[in-house]
Amino acid sequence: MEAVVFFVAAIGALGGAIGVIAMRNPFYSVLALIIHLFSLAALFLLLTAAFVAAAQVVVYAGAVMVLYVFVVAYVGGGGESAWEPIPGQRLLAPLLAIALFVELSIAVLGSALKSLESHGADTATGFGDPAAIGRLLLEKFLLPFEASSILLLLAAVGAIVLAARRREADA
Amino acid sequence: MNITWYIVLSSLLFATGVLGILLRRSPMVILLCLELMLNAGNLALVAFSRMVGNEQGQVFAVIVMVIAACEVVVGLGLIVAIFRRRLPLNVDDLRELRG
Amino acid sequence: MINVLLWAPLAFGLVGLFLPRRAAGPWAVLGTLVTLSVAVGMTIGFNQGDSGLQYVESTPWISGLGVDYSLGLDGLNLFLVLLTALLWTGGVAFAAFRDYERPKTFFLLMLVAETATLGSFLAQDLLLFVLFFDFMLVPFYFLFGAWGHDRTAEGGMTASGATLKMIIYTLIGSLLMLVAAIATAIISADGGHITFSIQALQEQGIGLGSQRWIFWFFAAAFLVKMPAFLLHGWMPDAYRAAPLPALAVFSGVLAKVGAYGFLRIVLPLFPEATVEFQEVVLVIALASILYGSVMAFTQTNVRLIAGYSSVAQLGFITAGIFALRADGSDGAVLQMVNHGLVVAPIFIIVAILLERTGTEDIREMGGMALRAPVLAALFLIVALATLAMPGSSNFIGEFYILNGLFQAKIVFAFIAISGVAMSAYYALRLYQGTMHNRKPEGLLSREIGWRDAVVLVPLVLCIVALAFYPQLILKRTNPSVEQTIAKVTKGSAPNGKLAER
Amino acid sequence: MNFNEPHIDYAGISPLIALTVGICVVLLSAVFKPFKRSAPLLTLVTLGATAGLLIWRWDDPKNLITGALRLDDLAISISLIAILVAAFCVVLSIGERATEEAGSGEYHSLLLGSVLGMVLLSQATNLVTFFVALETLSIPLYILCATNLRREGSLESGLKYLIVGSIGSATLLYGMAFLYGGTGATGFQGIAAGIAHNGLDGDPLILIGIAMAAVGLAFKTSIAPFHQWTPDVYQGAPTPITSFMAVATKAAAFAVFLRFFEVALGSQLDSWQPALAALAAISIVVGNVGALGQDSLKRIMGWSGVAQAGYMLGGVVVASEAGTSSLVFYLAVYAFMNLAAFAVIVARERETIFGDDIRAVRGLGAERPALAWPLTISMLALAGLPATAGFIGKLYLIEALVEGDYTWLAVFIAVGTMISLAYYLRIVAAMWMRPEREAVPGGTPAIAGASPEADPVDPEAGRRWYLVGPAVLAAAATVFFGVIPQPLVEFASHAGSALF
Amino acid sequence: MSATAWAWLVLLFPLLGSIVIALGYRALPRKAAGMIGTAAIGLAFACGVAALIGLLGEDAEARHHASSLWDYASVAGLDIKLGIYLDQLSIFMVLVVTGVSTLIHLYSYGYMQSDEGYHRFFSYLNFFVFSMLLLVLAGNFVLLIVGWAFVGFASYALISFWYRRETATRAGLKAFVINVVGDIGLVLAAFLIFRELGSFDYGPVFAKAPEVFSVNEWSVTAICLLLLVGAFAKSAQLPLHTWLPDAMEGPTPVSSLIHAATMVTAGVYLIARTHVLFALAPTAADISAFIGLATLLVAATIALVMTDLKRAIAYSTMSQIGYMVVGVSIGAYGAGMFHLMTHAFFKALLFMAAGSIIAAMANEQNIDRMGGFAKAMRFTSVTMLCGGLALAAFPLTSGFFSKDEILAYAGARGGMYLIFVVLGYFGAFLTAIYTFRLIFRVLQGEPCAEARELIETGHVAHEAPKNPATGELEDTDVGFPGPEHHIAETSAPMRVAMGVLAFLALVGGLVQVPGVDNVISDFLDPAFTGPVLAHVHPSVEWDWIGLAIGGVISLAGIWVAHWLYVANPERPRALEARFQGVHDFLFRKWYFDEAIDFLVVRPALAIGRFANRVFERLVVDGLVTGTEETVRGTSGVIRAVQNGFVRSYALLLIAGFAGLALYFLLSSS
Repeated sequence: MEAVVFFVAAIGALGGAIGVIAMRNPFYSVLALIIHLFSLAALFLLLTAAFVAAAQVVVYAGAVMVLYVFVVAYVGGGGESAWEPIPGQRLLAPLLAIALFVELSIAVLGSALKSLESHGADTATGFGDPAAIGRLLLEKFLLPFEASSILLLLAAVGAIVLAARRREADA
Repeated sequence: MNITWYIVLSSLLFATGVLGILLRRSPMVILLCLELMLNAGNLALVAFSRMVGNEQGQVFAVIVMVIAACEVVVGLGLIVAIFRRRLPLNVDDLRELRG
Repeated sequence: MINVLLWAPLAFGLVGLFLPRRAAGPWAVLGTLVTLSVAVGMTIGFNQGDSGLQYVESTPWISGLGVDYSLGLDGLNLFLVLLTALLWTGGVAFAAFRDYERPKTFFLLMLVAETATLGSFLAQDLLLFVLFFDFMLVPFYFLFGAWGHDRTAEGGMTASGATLKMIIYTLIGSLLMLVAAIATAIISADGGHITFSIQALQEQGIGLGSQRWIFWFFAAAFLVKMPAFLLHGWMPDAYRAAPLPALAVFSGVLAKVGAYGFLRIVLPLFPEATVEFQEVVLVIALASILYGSVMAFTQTNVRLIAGYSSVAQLGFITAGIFALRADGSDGAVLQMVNHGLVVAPIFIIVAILLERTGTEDIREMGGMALRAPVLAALFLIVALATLAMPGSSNFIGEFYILNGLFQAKIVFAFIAISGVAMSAYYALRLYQGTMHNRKPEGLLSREIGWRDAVVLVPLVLCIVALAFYPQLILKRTNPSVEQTIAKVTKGSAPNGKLAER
Repeated sequence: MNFNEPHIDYAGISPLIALTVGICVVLLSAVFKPFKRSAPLLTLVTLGATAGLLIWRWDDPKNLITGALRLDDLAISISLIAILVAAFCVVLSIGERATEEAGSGEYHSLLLGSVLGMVLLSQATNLVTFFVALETLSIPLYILCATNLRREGSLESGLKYLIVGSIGSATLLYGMAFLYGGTGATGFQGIAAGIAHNGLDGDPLILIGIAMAAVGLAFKTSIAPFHQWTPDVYQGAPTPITSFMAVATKAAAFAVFLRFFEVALGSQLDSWQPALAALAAISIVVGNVGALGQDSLKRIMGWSGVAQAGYMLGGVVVASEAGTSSLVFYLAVYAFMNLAAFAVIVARERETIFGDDIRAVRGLGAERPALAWPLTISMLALAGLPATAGFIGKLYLIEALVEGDYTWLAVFIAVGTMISLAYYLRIVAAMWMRPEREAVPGGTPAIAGASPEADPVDPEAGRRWYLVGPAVLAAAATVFFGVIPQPLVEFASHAGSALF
Repeated sequence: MSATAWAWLVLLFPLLGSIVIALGYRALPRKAAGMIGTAAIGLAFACGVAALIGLLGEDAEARHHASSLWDYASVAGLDIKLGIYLDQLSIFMVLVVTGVSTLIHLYSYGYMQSDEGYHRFFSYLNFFVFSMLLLVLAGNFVLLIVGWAFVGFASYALISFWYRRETATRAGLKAFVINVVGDIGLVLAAFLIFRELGSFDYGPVFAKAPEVFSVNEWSVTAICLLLLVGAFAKSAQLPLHTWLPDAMEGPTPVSSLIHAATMVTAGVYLIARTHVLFALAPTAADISAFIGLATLLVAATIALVMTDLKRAIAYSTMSQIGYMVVGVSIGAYGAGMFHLMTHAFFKALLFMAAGSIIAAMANEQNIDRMGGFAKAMRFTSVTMLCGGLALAAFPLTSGFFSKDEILAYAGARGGMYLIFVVLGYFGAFLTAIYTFRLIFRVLQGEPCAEARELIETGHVAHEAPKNPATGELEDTDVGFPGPEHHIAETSAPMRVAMGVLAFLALVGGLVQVPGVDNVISDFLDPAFTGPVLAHVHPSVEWDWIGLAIGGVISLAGIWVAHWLYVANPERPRALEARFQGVHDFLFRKWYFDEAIDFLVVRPALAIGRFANRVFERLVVDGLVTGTEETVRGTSGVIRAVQNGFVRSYALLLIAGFAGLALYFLLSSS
């Protein structure tokens, strides 16, 4: 059962990812990403990370993607030409991607770490539920938590700086 | 399913994201690919946190989401600004700085 | 005392910035004169019997890195310091009588250069030496580049191009030397407290294995500075670009720092390597002698004749040092002073001729002696000293060098001495080409004015005085030299057949 | 449910609080009309306060907030450098086009945000903080680079920086994930312990993690071959931002580089030391060679930045107290050298039609000595000539390298320096000497000048106190610490002793 | 006052004279300069006499003193003092030098009257005398070398005295460089001596030499050969003689003083001075003797055909020095020095006469254009005849006794040394011929234009002066030939000088007549103690037989000359036509110049040109440009990679990462 879900979700995630890079039109890419995100959420659930899964769905698939859609709609997602101006890019990019994948896999498979082969440590109930995450955020990771909130603020400011319509900006 | 599967999957996603960045020219799609890479990272984090049996990884993932959101916001802001300057939305055409 | 000597020029230079343009020159002359008088004072107060350092000044500078601010005088550097002070007085005075654009900066740089040069002679801390050694270049970089002559017309380089070439060339060595110096300190400290004090390093010493590469890193720096054969690529362009007063001191003193470095640092610190590479360096030295001489008598540009002759002279000096005998090194030190004393006047005379003839090509000069007998006489004396006329102090210098070489490595001596014959040819050719033969049409030949005389005559007088009493230098130099050589030969000096008899 | 709140040492985090408050205040100042003009002042006050608080914490190292941060002398010294540079940047930004474009309040608050990121980064002792801080440092910079919205170059640089930078951080993140997976810990100490406990010495999982972390940091410190963004971004960004980025980012990134590699990964020394050494060597060559024949001063600074980063990486490679101290020393010196140069570049940019083209400084020696001398000194210092702090810095680094048996890298530094003379002195020559080859009179003005989005020329810029002042100040410092390095050495050796 | 004190004074006066005249070149009037110059040398001569008296006061063995003023350069075992060594030999030389010099100064006082460079001339001349005296009085080898080089310089300065004559300056340079070669020989000899004997000082060296060296040991032979290089360069012996003829570019008094009477005989003095070493190296001594012999023959043959008056005399000088070298090299020290003295008298005289005639000819030196001066210039021709007779060893003249004494000694040594006797006499025969060839062709025959003018108007021709060598107009700024020419007939000082010398040339030989008296040898012999080459003393009978033969040969020579040049002036041309080859060979001076030019000068210049044009460009600059190019190339590549495409930046970044990861994987255990 678990395996089935995993493979379905995995295919979904991978398919979504490939969709993102394959689609000519950015709008479809966004949609593909949404599929990808939902599949990931499923995987998170498999990994007993309920809160993360929820956040994934709400924050990402919800808020962020909506933003995307708006922007794409605003700037109009024209497809891009098939012509590749950089010599060798077409050839090297896939090779590198594969090399990367192989290296990472070797690292994982070649590792002496036993627990990689396990289904993971056996965990108490409530592992990864909001309470646990919340406690960690307010105790161990208080500072990163605060810092990231400031970061959000700064990002918002930045977005305004960059995107805000200025009187003399465009005539 | 043991953890290795998740990790291999995540590295596959990571590679895909990289491939996308190297091949696509629309800044928006490139941003999406960055998302892919970060998500691959998240998947790895969560999988590992399951493996080692503490939630630190999950918390990390949550915070990464926040950061990813920030990057998206800024990136989209830039795209809008570029659009406003009536510059082409194609990273290949933005190469005034070189040499 | 020694601090005054070192910093006086710089101080005067900085103050000079705040004076009116016209005062800059005289003020600078005053500065050099003060320095000179201090130097003379110290020479008088110098205890000649003593082989060790005198007027020692030593305080920690960068304690974290084991670098000290330590200065001192001994037989090796005493007269080089005096020479520096003297030549700078001459060069600056000569410049002060002419008007250079941006005079304040010009004289500031000249005085900075003097401090730097004095520093490299006085430094008794390896790193301090390296620092001054590199720093010497900076003022000359500006002097040559900003006040120099572009030679694009006659197919040469621009001033800035030539000076860039020079500084890169010379810094190759210097930077490697920096690494080598640090390596020396660390290796000899061997985990313990790091010190760069040359004296301390001499006692500790380092293994032959590391000595080998360190030796060459130092040698590179010194040989480029001289310059030695194959490393002289920067010299022709730089010499043609340089403004003559600056060139006079540059060629008169800076080249010697290299040779001095061998005596002060390489021999005592890396004795085994020195012995091991003696022949190699000697070969380079001989190559410099022969090549420099040959080039000198094919050149027609007066600057280059002087330049290549310096290459040959420095070859002699190097050979003398690497004879690894007291007499050879005595001669080398003496010859450093002598060569400085002759080459600076030559360039000043070249400047004077340039003002009269508007050319630096001896084929376009001649016949000056008639209307300018004094100039001719002075030039004659200088020329004869240059070719090491017996009876001149230069002869004694070369005699000691060659004797040392002869007793140590007889074959090298026979080859080296052929350079003497060639020097006779090109030096006299230089003199005749300018002073004798038919005077080209429309060439103005005028006696030198009192201004130039004031600069030139004292220098020539020094040459003459030394000719009568070279012992003055030898006596004070010898003890320190003997000590240095003893470090290399470990006391068992390779004497002639006499020893066996 | 039980919640035991973490103990918070408010004294320890007071600098952070000061910065955060500062950010908000500066942001608000933009809202209220009467305070519109006061943003720079407020920023300087904030920076001053933070610096003060940091100095107050000098020399009593302690962990803060459940091991998220460690406030030791390394962190403080690096933070101080960053703050110093930020302050200069604020002053140089006066009258900068970008500030109006972005709005003074926003501009400065973003700057402060970046500084906050740096301060955090220099103290970070666990992966999460590390990552958050890194992003807090970067994201504002992405924006600031683009703030000169009218200029295509500015936007381009922003986008490039964002894209490549994000790749860098994504890679870093992935590496972190691996390390976390291998050790089950996020704290640096924990990681070190985990490696030992799980017996993962030289395990591929860990090593790949290290590799990815190295890539991320090498990117931030613009080490070749992860350097390519550097020249472009430096050239495109508003010059004050470039000056800030050039030094502060490097400083913070190197701080965490040291802390992460020495503390968390110290046990894997044998595997990462040679790799980093190789990277250092590559950067030295690439940076110095790349800078040759460039005409844009900012580009030259960018390339030279790559080379300098190579030198500094040496301090990390040897993984010793001396190495750390020398690195900190060099960073401090590097700050002064760069600021002097950039101040002059800013002035000429506004003064001439040539923008940051080398023609902008031609004949400066006669025209504006007050600008020519600082630039000259800074160039000589960057070239490592004696009597400048640059020489002492190199000396310090080389000494550390030789001590750590990396003499060959020291030789590399020597050779690199030699090449660098060719372009540093080219600038000096342009100021003081007759031009190498006569350029087309007037000629086609440089990118910055010609394009319609040209900034207005301010013929008096070369006399403005807020441009000349910083230049002279920085140059003076460069010379001062070249002659009397002792205090700075003390400062650096304190920082060095923090880790070992 | 002690003898050495006088000796120091001998040195002092000329030096002072030189300096005073030089510094006073504006203040002093001409006459004053000339007087000071002459007086200085006169005083030196007086002091020399005083020193001699001082020496005679002591017994023969004790007549040598060393005295030094201060340490010149003595550290690290090199004992170089500023010291002199006074003994019979040096005082003898001092007297000859100062004596002749005084007269020549007197002559110059008149001869150079009209020269612009009058002060310069006397300053140089005094400096030369000082140097020569330093040479002969030097107390160690270093000081000897100093004097050696000084005379070389003085000769250079005086040869190129009219320094706007290219020919003159070139000749001067040539002379100087060849002399430097000689100096180098001496320097190397000194090094070798120091290596073997550990000293440069005459005293220790000559004392130690016999103990240290065994006869004909390689080292001592090497020393002697090196010394010979110096000696021959200075004394114009083969093959280092080519500078001497060219040296005739200088004013005639110079030729007479430096290139006849004094400097060129320094080599002879050197051999005599280092007789101890030569005694230990007989082989070297013989080599030297044979070279001397060769020189005397070669030079004599060339002198037969020279048409330039001064050059002809110059070659005769070479040949006469050949005799001296033979003398001192076979052990006839007394005889050698004796000939040195007499030669100084008559050769100086000949040059003075020649100078007077050349002046009359307005600087023309070609004897083909001369003739008939016997009537035109009585005094000159008489004195010239005296000199000629002495040179031709006409019986009872000075040359007659001195030359034959050398040959007699050679005969007495017998064996292979008989060659010297035979060829020596043959040389004497040639000498007689060329001497009287000159005399006849200059004094006898059809009076040339100038001569006739003299006879008729009694004054000398003045035309625009030309350089006899090139024929180009002189640059009269430099002076000579000045507005008027001075000949003996019109100038008292010249007449005095020439008169005295003529007297000495005739009767000077009587101081040493076999069986009658033996002043010179008796005085000198104690100086030649220690090891000697041969213990022989020609008996008085053999001496007289030799003299007889010599007389006959000399007369024969004169007769031949008369038969050739007076009896029938067409004969010489006929002979030339007959032996064209031989004549050219001789006229081209045996092609020595050409050979040296081909063997030494051209190669050197070729190397120089190669170094300059090829090596400097390709190798030295190539080193720079090569590296420069490679660096530039790399820079080009890097900038090409920096192509502005953000995606290719990403590519490189990823590639770098992949590489790094690969390294780590490989390094993982």
